Amino acid sequence: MEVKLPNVILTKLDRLVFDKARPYTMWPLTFGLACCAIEMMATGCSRYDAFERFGMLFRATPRQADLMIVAGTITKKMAPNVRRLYEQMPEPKYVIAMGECAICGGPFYDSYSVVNGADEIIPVDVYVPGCPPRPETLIDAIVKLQKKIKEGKIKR
Amino acid sequence: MSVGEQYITIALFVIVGAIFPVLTIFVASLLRKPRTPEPQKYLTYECSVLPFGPAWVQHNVEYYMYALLFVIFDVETVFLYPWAMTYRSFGLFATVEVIIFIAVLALGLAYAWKKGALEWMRGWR
Amino acid sequence: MAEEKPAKEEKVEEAQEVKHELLDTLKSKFGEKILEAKLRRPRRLQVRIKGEDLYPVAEFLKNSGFDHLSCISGVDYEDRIEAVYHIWSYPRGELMQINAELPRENPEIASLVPLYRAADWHEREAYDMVGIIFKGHPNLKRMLLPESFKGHPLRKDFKTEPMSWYSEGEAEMWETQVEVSPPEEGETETMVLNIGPQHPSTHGVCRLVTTLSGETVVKIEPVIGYLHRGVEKIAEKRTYPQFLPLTDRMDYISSITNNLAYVLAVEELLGVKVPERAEYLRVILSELQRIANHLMFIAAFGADLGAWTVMMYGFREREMVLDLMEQVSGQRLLYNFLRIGGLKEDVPEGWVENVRNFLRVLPERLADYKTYFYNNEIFIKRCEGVGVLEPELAIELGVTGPMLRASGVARDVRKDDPYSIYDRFDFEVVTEEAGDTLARFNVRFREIFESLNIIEQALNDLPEGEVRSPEVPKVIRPPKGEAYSRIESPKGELAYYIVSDGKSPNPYRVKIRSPAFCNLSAFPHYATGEIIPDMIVNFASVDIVMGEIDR
Amino acid sequence: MMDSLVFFIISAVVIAGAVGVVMAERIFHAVLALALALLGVAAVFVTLGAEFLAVIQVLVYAGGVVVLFLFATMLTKSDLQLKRPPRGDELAPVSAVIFAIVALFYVASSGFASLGERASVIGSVGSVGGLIFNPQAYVIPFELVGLLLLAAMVGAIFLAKKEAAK
Amino acid sequence: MVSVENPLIMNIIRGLIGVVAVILFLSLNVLFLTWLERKVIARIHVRYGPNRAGPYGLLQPIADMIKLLTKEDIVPEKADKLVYNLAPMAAFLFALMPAAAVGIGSGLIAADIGVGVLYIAAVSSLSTLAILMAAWGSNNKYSLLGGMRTAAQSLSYEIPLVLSMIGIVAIVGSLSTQDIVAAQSQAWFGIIPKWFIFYQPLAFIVFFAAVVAEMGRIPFDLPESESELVAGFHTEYSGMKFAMFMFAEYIHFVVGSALVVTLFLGGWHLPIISPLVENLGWIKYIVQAGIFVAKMYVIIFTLMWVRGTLTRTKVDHVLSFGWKGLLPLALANVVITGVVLSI
Amino acid sequence: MSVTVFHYVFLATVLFSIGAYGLLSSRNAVRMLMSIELMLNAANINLVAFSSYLGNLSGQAFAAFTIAIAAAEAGVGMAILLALYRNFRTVNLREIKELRW
Amino acid sequence: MMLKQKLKNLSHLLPMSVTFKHLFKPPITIQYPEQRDVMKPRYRGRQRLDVKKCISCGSCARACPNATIEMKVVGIEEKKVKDRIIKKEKKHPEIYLGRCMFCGLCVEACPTGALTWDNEAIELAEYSREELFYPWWKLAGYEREPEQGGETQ
Ligand code: SF4
Ligand code: SF4
Ligand code: SF4
Repeated sequence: MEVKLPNVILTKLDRLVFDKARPYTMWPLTFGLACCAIEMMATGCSRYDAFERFGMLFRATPRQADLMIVAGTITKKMAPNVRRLYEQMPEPKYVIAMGECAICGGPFYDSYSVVNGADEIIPVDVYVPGCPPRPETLIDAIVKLQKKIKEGKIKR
Repeated sequence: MSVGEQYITIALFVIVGAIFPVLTIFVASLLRKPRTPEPQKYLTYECSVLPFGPAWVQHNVEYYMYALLFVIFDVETVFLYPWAMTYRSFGLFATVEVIIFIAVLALGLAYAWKKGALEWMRGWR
Repeated sequence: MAEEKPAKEEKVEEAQEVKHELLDTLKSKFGEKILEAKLRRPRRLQVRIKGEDLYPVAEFLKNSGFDHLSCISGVDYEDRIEAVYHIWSYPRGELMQINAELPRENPEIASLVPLYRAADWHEREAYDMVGIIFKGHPNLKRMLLPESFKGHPLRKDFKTEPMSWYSEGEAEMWETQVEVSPPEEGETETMVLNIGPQHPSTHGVCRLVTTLSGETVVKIEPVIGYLHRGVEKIAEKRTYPQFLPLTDRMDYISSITNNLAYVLAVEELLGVKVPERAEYLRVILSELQRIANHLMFIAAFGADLGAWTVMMYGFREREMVLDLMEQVSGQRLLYNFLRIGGLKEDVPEGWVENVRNFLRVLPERLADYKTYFYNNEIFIKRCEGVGVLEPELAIELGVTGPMLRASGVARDVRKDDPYSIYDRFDFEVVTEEAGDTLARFNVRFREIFESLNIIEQALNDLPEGEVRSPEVPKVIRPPKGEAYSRIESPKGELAYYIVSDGKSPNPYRVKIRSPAFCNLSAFPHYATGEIIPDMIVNFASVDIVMGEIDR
Repeated sequence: MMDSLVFFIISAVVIAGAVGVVMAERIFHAVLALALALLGVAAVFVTLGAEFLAVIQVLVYAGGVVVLFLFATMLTKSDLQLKRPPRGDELAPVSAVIFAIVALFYVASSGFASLGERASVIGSVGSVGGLIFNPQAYVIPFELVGLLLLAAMVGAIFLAKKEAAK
Repeated sequence: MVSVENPLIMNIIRGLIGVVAVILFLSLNVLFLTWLERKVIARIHVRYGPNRAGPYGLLQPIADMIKLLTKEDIVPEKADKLVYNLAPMAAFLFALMPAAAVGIGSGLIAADIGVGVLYIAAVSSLSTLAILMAAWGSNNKYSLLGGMRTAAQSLSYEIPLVLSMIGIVAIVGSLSTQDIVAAQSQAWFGIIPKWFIFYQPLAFIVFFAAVVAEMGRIPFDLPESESELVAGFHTEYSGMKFAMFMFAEYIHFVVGSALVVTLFLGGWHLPIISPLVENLGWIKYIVQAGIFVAKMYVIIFTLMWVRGTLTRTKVDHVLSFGWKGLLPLALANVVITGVVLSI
Repeated sequence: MSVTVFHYVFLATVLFSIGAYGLLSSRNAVRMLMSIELMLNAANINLVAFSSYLGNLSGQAFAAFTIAIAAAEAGVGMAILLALYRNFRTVNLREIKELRW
Repeated sequence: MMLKQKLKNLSHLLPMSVTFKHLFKPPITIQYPEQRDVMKPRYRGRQRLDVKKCISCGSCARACPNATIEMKVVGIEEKKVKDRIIKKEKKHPEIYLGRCMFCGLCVEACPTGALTWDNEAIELAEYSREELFYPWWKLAGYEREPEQGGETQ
């Protein structure tokens, strides 16, 4: 099955159809690193219900996930694993860097064991400041990511 | 309708049921853009660490026990259905016959029970 | 206790005079070997010895009732290294601090693992962080950092590179591989199953390397350090108030208690008295935090059991607590609300009413939980008799908090070693006999009601007044000394050991004794022999938080 | 015409499956090939009007015995030990081939073809059951099968459970 | 109708119509179910559930489909490629096949074969094969452990499932689902329906439990015990192949509920209403299908509700419940039914 | 050309031969057992074919018994295999032979 | 005994009643982008700077544990203190929100109350790291950087 449609058509299809559907089914990976993960869970729970409302289902395996919410501190020990998880996700895939740790190391920016930002190891689409970001802020990031996808701005 | 005609439908089910997923997966493969190859993408997933040790290893015999019991009781049910369809013609005789049959196999079940073949392995070794 | 030490300086001198029979026996028994022995404050004893004398002293102490090894810390005093042992005695209700001095070049000391099994992980950590070599330790390997890491971060001469970019070469260094021993001949073959770091039920980035025979777990090896953020090192670069927000990020599910432990330690160093109102509010806040933590535990426990509904309900109830917290502090999770010498500010108007309202609503909601859990046969069956932890073993392994109480040991720092104003309240130490997963669940569930009870009492007595002590200087530079503050965090005994050198506005050394660390270290000892699903619920019942374990 | 076409397709499937059993490099593939062959045989039964047999062929063989084989393959790691079918002993396959040729010649020369058209008996559940439960027919074999199953169960449990006991 | 002389061609055309109708019916239901399930569970959680894609989030399943269709398909390099790729197809095929013999109205059935329910049992037992293939083919520890468990579970519940149907077969004297439903058309006093749930309550309990276990839903959702084994046997599957598994799972869900309705809840019969529409031509079929689907959704809703409530059981409990609980019950039911019927 | 019993017998013979080949050539015990299953199936095809063409259902009844017995045989065979594997860590019969006999 | 057992078994259905009850409760969800919770007055959304009150003391920068705040020189200020004119650099804090942990120490340290919390700011997510940098004029609520010419004499 090595037949491939020409890229032009695919890109068109992407713009016309798929990028309309994808924003509503970004399944995030069940993946929490630190404190931000707790807020991420809170965001998913009844009070905000951010994920289900937007059609997002948590999947435990990267193979079935589209969105990686880097929620927490990436330590250097964890960094190769984060990278691996990211690579194991099938494309198209998106990344939200949640919390200042994921943006730039946060309160631990001068530590010997913390990676200064998720974008040092994986490409990030949306940055959400906060320590931890409020659920609203995370939802805002999701909305902004949806917008980015809808506008076809995700390169890669 | 005769038997054969109905089985044609079944055959069609098999054919369509086999073709349908192939087709969709094929269509899906058409719709995929060529992607950036990433070195670790095709690694076996192992909770994000590098995979280690073989996955195809021996498991406990419990599973085999269940498969075995399944086969035996499967055979049993296979003989019970004819009974359910024909007990009318043979009446009590067939029923007694079947009850003996069930009893014999229930004996087997009891044996398996007692031997702990139905028990999940608790405590190692 | 905070309000007992208005004049700390004199008190220390007095304390040296005070006769304490245990210290006397120690002195007479070991003579010259005891460099110094004193009673720092009630329930705090301290002896100073040379490193080589540690084992006999510890053995003697163990025989005289010091049964709970609370913490082992290493402190690098540029001219020497000290291994500091904090041993609590459950029967005597006293804490012994042993400062064992070691030469800096070759910091070798006898391992205490034969005496206290709890010492295992503490010693590994001290080896990893400070480089103290514990002779006779069964498995002295690095635990938070990878084996190939160079240097010991908490040595004073360890240079942290300023924000090194992540490079591929480094990736290899940080990639830890657990060696898997080949299966022994003749035995049933084993398979190594790796649970975590990215796994829905490890509650963070903990990794359990389990060796399975069939589906039975024969060996568990927790691999931690995936969230090691080097907080103890960062502490040395921050001033005392600046470090406060970082303590929030240790046990991020119950950050108030972390704040509390830290400020208690600094206040002990400073010798300041906290205003009454602040003390009451601290108690109210930490009990609210306990409720939030336990609700979170219930939620996560439900999720591990596959009941997402429980998770949703748990979080819904927890939101009520978060709302209260947000009203006072302005944040939902990491509050940074306590201050050295009091609170950041007074609670807003109407907050007390809100709390009372909460006290009324929560029990109604919890009634649903009761119906839900205790009539749910599947739930009961999954938890009953799973992961039984014997009380003796629990004490030996340094388990604290609800885990310990679930094994039938009625020990609670709030009662045994009251801090803040906990001695003024009347509450029950919740215990269960069974020691299994269900018991641990029950203890936490019932503790919610105890906490409600304490809050109610505190609200009734809540005095008016200041919330921040005027004694605290603007630049906090405590006198030379050490402080060890133990509190009962929702997860168990939480302690901050702070050393001040008397000169700088930064702490000289901060060591955090986190309850989850010790509880997790006990986990492999009692969880083997179960099948995977049992192990998962059992693990969930430990209630760990990686931020606190890896620091 | 249609009949023979169907027959040949099904035969091809059965034989392909059978060849797969013998030739597949991995035992796991061989087991899957066996499943294919067995399902094909079930289809053969259908063409012969043996409805009941076809269904028990699927239920017992494809659903049960094959799973048993799969489990056994996994449990004994036999897949990892033998990758290719061995070619060591040439005598055995040669004799099998010789047997095949002889048998086929015999079949070809026999007069089975003279049986002509298929009688229109339907091996439905009821009709086969009518035979099994008929007091005049196969009652004794039926009960014997029950006993045999019991014996098999006991024996197999005894054999397989030994390990767990020790 | 087009008059084609050759009966064979007619048969094939009729069969094709049946296949297409069944696939359509299943697809629609599956799509709707994925939405409904999320909504119902969400309401139990006192939240909204999907409501962004389309009105009330109704387009959610479509969006999901499109996304999965365009997802990259990763085949791990260590996988046994052949088996790995065949498994999702096999899963779909074996899930689809039982649907051939389940009707939603008198005559509204794809293939009314003589071995009816036995055929359903036989074919659905093949799903175990697909699961084992996926588990083995992925060459992943979680998949393997999950697959073994799933296989053991569906094997264990297959037996009680098949046994519990014997009572009904004995009463009806036919294996065809059409005949079984027809046998439940009467009613006492015109109101209380003569459904087999009242004749065979024991069998109903056994069958219901077994069918839930076969579907792999909470409380028996070991196949997807994500808190233990990540995603069970389909851990390594992505994109469309994963979608196949999900599709198969939901087909099981639909067919399982349909079976419960057919066997125990009177199929498309409802007292009072059914007799009224008996002679109304095509309206009859619509009403029958409507009744059937409505009953099916009652079952489906119950299962969702259960899923929203209960916790997951443990593998050993599941298995011992099957062998020590349901199997003896089912055997007892057979014996009791036999004795009662033949006396 | 219509399908006669000859076709079925021919198919059965081929199947039986393949089974025999597998049984004789294989060293892996699992494969040997599978070959035996193939041979039994060949026999069943014959039974059913004759029963069908002769219009006598006895053949089918016996085929049903055969299937039952084959299942039992597979179960016991696998159990023996597992026992062998436990002792010798292999299911290669030749290796086992070398090891013990 | 039998009856009791049966009743006990029935109690296993109680959890079902709990969930059934909830099925008919109105959802508690706040549908965020459309609906919005009332923000708590003390909520620490993001810092806000009152330029008029800021006395360029730098206390905020010193208090920050993360070294998040930089003082940007925006001009020279002349002050008359006892008939002498003191020239002083006018500095305003600039905050890199990507590293701010919203601990509030800066606001607490500000002696004049120039730095306060904006409790309505929650839409903070951005597409790039750079956009998270809040120069003083952004903190002060200006659209863009004001001309500096007017301020220096
Ligand atoms: S950004 Fe803050 S809350 Fe989030 S992980 Fe980092 S420290 Fe924790
Ligand atoms: S809130 Fe805290 S981290 Fe942020 S700028 Fe102010 S002091 Fe710095
Ligand atoms: S904002 Fe406040 S603390 Fe910062 S420089 Fe201005 S006046 Fe000083």
